[in-house]
Amino acid sequence: MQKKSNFRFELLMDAGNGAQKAGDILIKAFAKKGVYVFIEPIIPAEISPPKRTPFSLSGAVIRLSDSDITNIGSFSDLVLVEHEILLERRLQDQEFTEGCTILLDLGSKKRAQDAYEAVEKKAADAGYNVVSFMISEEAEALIKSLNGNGKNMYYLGILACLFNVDKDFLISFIKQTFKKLPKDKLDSNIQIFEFGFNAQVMDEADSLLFEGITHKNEKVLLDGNTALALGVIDAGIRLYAGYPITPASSIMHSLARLLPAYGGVLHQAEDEISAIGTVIGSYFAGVPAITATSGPGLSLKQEFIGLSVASEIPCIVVDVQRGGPSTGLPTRTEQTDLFAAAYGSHGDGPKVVISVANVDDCFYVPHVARYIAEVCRLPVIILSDYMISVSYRVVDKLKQSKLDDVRKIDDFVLDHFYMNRLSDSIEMVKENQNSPGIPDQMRRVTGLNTGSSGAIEYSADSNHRAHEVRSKKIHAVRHALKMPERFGSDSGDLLLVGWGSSRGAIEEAVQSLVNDGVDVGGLHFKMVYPLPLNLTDIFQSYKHVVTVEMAYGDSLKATPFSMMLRSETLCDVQGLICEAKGRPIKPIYLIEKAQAFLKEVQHA
Amino acid sequence: MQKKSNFRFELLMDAGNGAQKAGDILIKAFAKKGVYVFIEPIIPAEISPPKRTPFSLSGAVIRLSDSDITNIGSFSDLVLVEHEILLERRLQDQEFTEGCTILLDLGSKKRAQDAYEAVEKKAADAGYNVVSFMISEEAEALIKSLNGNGKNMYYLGILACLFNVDKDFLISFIKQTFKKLPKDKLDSNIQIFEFGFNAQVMDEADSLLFEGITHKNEKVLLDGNTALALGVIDAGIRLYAGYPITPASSIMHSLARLLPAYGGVLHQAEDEISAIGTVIGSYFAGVPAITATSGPGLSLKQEFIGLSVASEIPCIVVDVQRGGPSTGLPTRTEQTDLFAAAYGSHGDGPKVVISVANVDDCFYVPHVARYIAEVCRLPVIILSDYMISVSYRVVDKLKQSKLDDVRKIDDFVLDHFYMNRLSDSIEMVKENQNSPGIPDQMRRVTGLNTGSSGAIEYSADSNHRAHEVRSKKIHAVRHALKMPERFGSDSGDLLLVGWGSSRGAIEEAVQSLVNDGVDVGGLHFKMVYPLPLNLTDIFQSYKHVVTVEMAYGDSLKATPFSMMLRSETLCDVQGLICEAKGRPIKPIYLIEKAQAFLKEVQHA
Amino acid sequence: MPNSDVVNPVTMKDLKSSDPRWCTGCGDYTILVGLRKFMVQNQIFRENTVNISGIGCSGRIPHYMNTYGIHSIHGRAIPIALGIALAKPELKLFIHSGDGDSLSIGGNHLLHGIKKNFNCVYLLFDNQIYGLTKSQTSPTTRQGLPTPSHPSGAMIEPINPISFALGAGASFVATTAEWMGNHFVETLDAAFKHPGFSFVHIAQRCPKFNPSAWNFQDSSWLTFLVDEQAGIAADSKSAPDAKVQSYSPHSYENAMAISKDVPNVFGLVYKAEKPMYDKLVLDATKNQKQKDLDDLLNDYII
Amino acid sequence: MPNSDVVNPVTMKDLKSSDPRWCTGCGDYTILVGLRKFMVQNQIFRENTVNISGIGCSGRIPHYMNTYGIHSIHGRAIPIALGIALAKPELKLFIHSGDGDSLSIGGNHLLHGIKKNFNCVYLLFDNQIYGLTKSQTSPTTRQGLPTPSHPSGAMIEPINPISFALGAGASFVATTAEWMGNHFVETLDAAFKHPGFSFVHIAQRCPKFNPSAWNFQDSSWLTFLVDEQAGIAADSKSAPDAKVQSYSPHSYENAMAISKDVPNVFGLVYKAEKPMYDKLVLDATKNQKQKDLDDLLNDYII
Ligand SMILES: Cc1ncc(C[n+]2csc(CCOP(=O)(O)OP(=O)(O)O)c2C)c(N)n1
Ligand SMILES: Cc1ncc(C[n+]2csc(CCOP(=O)(O)OP(=O)(O)O)c2C)c(N)n1
Ligand code: SF4
Ligand code: SF4
Ligand SMILES: [Mg+2]
Ligand SMILES: [Mg+2]
Repeated sequence: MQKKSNFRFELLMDAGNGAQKAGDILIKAFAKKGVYVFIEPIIPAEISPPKRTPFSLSGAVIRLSDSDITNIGSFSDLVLVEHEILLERRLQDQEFTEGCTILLDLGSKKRAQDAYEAVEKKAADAGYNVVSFMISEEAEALIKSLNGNGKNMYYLGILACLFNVDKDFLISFIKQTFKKLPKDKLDSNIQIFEFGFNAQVMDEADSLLFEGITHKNEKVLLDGNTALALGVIDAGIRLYAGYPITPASSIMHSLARLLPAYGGVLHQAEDEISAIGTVIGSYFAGVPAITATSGPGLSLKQEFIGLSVASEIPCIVVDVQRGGPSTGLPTRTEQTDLFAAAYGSHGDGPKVVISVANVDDCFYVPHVARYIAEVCRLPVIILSDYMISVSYRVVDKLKQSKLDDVRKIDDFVLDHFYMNRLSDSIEMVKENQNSPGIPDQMRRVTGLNTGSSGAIEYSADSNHRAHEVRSKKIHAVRHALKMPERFGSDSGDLLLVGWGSSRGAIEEAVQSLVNDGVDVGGLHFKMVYPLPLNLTDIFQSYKHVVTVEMAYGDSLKATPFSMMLRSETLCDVQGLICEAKGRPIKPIYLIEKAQAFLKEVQHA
Repeated sequence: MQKKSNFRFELLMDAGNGAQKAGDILIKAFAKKGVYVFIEPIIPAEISPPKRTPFSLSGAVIRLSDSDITNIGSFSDLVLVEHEILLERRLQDQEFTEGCTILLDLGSKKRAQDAYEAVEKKAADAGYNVVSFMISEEAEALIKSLNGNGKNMYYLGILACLFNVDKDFLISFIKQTFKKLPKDKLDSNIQIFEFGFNAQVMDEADSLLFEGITHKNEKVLLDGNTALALGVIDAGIRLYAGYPITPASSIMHSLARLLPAYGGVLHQAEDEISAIGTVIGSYFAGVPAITATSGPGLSLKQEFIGLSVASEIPCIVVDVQRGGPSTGLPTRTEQTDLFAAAYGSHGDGPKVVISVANVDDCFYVPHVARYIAEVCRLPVIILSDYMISVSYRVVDKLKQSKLDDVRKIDDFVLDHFYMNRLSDSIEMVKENQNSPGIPDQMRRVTGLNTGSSGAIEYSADSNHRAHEVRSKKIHAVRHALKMPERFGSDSGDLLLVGWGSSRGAIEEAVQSLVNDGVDVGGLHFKMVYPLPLNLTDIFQSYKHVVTVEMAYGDSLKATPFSMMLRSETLCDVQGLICEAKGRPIKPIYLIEKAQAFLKEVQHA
Repeated sequence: MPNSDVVNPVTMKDLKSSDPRWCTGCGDYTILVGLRKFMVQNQIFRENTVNISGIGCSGRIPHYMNTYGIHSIHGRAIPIALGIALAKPELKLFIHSGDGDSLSIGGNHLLHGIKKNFNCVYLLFDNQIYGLTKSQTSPTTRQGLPTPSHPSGAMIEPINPISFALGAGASFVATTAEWMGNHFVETLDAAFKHPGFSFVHIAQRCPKFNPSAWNFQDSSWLTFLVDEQAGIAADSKSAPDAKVQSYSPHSYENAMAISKDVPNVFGLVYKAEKPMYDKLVLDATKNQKQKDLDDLLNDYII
Repeated sequence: MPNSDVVNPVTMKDLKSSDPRWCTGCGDYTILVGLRKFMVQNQIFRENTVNISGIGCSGRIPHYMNTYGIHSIHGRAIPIALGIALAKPELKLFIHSGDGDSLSIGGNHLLHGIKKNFNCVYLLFDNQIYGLTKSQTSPTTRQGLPTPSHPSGAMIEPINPISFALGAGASFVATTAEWMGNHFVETLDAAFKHPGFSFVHIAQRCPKFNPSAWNFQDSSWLTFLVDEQAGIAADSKSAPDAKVQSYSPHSYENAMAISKDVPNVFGLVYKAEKPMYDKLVLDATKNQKQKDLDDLLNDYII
């Protein structure tokens, strides 16, 4: 039995075979024991791709630790995989650690002898330790009786045994998960699990032990989209309008279940344009509202975002970024909607863009978005991404705000976004900002230019004034921004700057580099537009400043965030990581890149 | 009689009373005589605003010169105005020169004695020379018989006499313009004109003489949108799909008349989204196509622009910018769609953005847009603006290209846009780029990510490769770009940088400053995304670099183009003119600002 | 807060805000006045009324009504109105939209607005032309009419707004003309009283760009559909030479059949009680057992 | 260039490209095979065929047909198809679109595509659900069906695609089911032969997310509409227990009346000759006296 304090493993199966469900059950058990977990599902692009093809790769990557973890990490130490095709496919991603143990089910070897041998050789050549096994005959019989279902329970059994999880403890989670299953089916599933548990695929000596800690605080297990949906409710938003799109849809699904129970309304619109229109209508009538979408939907909403700016009707838009452009890679991650969010609507339409990095951010971002949107009366865009939206994490049970009057937003929420309270005297283009129902305050709003009375005006001065007033709202937000907390050194050779979901990787990479004696700092932004003042001062404390973005860049093309920072600070900010490969940034990759960069500039 | 070589005047009437028509007739006569003209109509925001209100201000600002003029200039030397309300309204814009002569029709004075006196006093106080007059009784009677129409002909008569235009010569233009009018009505119009001509509103001594030159070349009189429509045909584009929107609509109107006669097709779509879809469909089938719109339409097209990028189906979008955000100021000018054009679509969708500054650019931009769009297989966005679209100018008859095979585009067209020929070996994401109808080359395109075979691919490497290939297309354009010609000094104290319609004002201001011994240069871009390489070298030849943009900016907010330049060059490029007042930039204002700027930095 | 409901009856004057800026003779003036008249007759309070529009000459109405209002973007008034309906169901909503705004760019929202049958009065200002952008072909432009976008005549037969609305599943479809004052106000009245999405097609004069669209000086070409119980009375004062046809608005088949005669028939074409989306959604929330915010995270605790 | 028109007849194999990746039992497979069969029967050449789709499970069809194809963006296949039709009218166009793609986000284009009546075959894959995004309510989802976006059941009655198409002025409206092989191919055949926008509604199975939508194992619930001259024959092989009703597809009133029985009736619902926008536009150009490019600027010379 080997004691572990940090471990990553993955379970890979054909889509539809329940790998994620098995992973869920397992991590719940871990989490309950006090182990920190981070789980990233691998989801195929098709609904049910044909089995035994590379497209069918589905599964869960799970990272365990006895201290808090912020990201999925770099490499897996162990893999349990259903058949040779999935292994072959996943080997390409080069995410296995040296000496990684691969548990390979030989169930399909009969019909693919050569392919099996080829992949086994490939894995061995790469230095991995392939351990093959077969599902026991009794288990196979039970699986057959379940029409081919249940293999995931066998695998779960193997893993549970491997991690020395108490069998009955784990069975209680199986029961909880499958509580809607008829008793006989449930029993078969449990039996299969037990067969797996007892299969002795690995020697006991090789089994692993995670000693959980006893948490002081209650813990919750949440993925980003669920956290965001719960945050919407806690933030007092009472209308959600949306149109389905991967990876934003699950926000709608959660709210469809939850909102009515909290007095709110869920509206599925005919398209993304309509959805944001309904949000604006609701806000005009005085009810805080939100919509969520992904890239293509953001493009469609641009015209209405402009109306929100001009008419000073608040609105909140969540954009869960995916791989792009166009339909792109709906189930891969990227950070390339930054400009579309900040600058996408025609004309000069100042707005605020906030990004999220993790489950906590997702829960609190609706609060701060609502606060800014309502106090400044403008659109606020929240940038999440595929990776954040689907990754689960165990966190302290989140402190609720139960926000009602936005002016009374909790300090700890503002702090979380490195923000002070906004000034009470932000000027509006239009003086009267009342909602329907209030007598003697009737008013009309429009997307045309207006003066302070709200009446249409075409004069040069009123147009300029309107631009100025709107821009100054953003400046007011800017003045309220504090500098985000920094990781690592306060000055030195290199500053890694990022936003959104790169936070965990930056934090971990900086930590590790600093431990190795490298003089590096990390700065991560939640608010991405506007940026806090005095950035230049901070940048100048480092010899070099680089960004970490999941976006393409090269020597002739600055990545979006680096472009913003270059313009803002006139420092030669380069993209250190400017790759758009659809997968989250590995801390180890970041460390290597940083080291290589420093070596290069030191030699230059 | 005073000889003039440079003069600006304006005719202001209630909307619907034919001020622009009168202006058109007059400038045609001037142009025929060899005088250079530049005319900017003043168009009210409503269709037929109530007469005798400030909203009813309509008219034509006309600049005359005996050498080529590039912009409308700064101030008017003479104004002919129908009544006191319009004068009052127009005085606010502060566009009259000191000592400007104001010919004020007293026809409405009976009913507005006080208002008249007030405005006459105001004008006199401002140092203007108010000359009032009354339409003769015979003319009034004729106007009555025409149901109130024809007053513009009287004014035309006054102006023609004032400018010493030959009466019969001018009448020939009236006849040409009103050729569809019944004979008796035409005759009445001519008679009214003659009454005006003979009215002797001004002394003969005060009359003006423009001695036209005899042009060597044939000349054409064109506004920007008409030039663009003609350019579309000359560039071999054979399908236009669009949805009406001010100020882009007149491109569609021209093409609706013209395209069918040149074998093309005009399609009015149900909305802007559909219009660009039809352009993409046409291009996929092998027929070059274009759409034109304004800000709100650009926002709606963003999703399809992304499809054009990803599927590598070319498309060309014209955006005639107006005041924004949202519906904004549809009949005012602004340069604030730059970011929406370059970065508006979600994801990372590299495309090319070309701007136009004048009638010549408008005519040739479809050629170069087609060339780039087809050689690189990506979307090209053309940025014009309200000011360019409606302003008329006399230019040498444009040399036609009659473009068919884009690879054979004329050098002079590329030169016009400071561009070399593109490399012949630009890599595409997809190898097969054939059009339907070609046997054995069948292919499918998609907005999803693909490899070089065109098949959908989700792997990290293929996504990164696709981003890289698309970005490199832009780099290929970049490598083909030459530095635009510079005005004024090649190095020195200050460089004024602009794009789009600010060209004329920059050129004139730099000329004037250089004449005054100020060490300033001007650099104006047609291609705005990407920018040519080695900009930094040029910027570093000047102590200061500033931009001239019709866009709001302040100390906390860089104007869009200055932001691009800052990021690109890391030079501290500031907005010298960062105003969004809806009116074109006056050369004189630019001169003053430049002088003030230099004074300030020299004292600092 | 003054209790305006009791103290101050709504007057025509109360409903005025800024001065309209349409062309002389534009039917939009008549619609504006008709709407005010209707509000006064029904004593609908200004603060509880929202006029919502897209873009077009028609889109200017909200500016001229001293109620709450949104002059939004082209073709998108319906989604906004729905947001208001779901947020504050007690408000009275009037949506104003041109033929282009409704049936060209806004067609999808109209389909779904009609289908959702949420509570509002929808006024389609049909001048058979794009007014504000100066005379391009609209989806209801008569085939053959030369316009700047189709100089040799509009290409195809117009969309029939009535068949469209019926095909989309409308619960209330009426057609009227702004120059027939009584008929217009009565139509608004019936539309307002109908629970759901009340689709009102209005023949509207555009003397500036499409004077030939509606022959308002003659009335011999038009037929009133009347039904003693449910319909809208004929307006013999405004249209003395009109024919009158007895017609029951309760039959879908009748309605589809008569829709062929649009735009020559005026009156209530169809009316049926249908479930209303806004009510269904709000009732679902109302009937749901409400949870305590403190329990929000309980299901996720491990 | 090989003269493929003469030498190589199109075979089923020719039409295959990459392997489909739908769920087992998905009706999209049957549509794919039916489409290929129809192309082989009619010997439609691959290079002259363009399959155009939006986004959805249905949207994948173009990838699997070895013709030209565009898998475009959600709801927008029609504008693209129209561009192709105007650019190269000799091409054969098949548009593939799901119920969400067609009737939710794409409703406006569908309205205008139908109205323009340009030449194409439009296949509406109706599985009454959003397949690709995993099971949200679509505009044709049966009222009451619980979905992730409406856990307590879809709120409103579905849109009736047939009434919608008829209301929009369609010239050809048919309804079929993918599991009725012969009926399906015959319907495609009739649609293809009809000049104009041929609207084909297809009942499509989605075993993954909406297995209860279509009861394909029984056929007693369905009725074939048949007409000896113009209709599509009943498919007694695929639907042995189906009723057969004699029906003339030439009457608009009939069509509107029968549309109430959708989705239980199958066959040709309506067919009429109507002017085609693509033809009108292209003819206008053809009939216009062509000008010399050299004269382009002449009108502007001063
Ligand atoms: C997205 C967008 N596209 C186009 C326009 C330009 N536009 C304004 S109103 C209008 C159509 C007006 O016609 P209609 O809806 O019939 O209204 P009317 O003016 O006739 O009342 C158009 C195309 C716009 N404002 N926004
Ligand atoms: C603009 C945009 N919005 C949303 C989506 C997400 N999306 C993809 S397919 C689809 C609906 C699929 O349903 P349907 O059209 O019925 O096709 P099916 O999958 O059932 O064949 C949606 C909402 C998208 N790709 N683009
Ligand atoms: S253009 Fe027509 S619709 Fe618009 S205001 Fe003038 S008359 Fe009325
Ligand atoms: S989800 Fe439904 S429609 Fe999509 S592939 Fe699977 S069975 Fe077919
Ligand atoms: Mg209209
Ligand atoms: Mg579907």
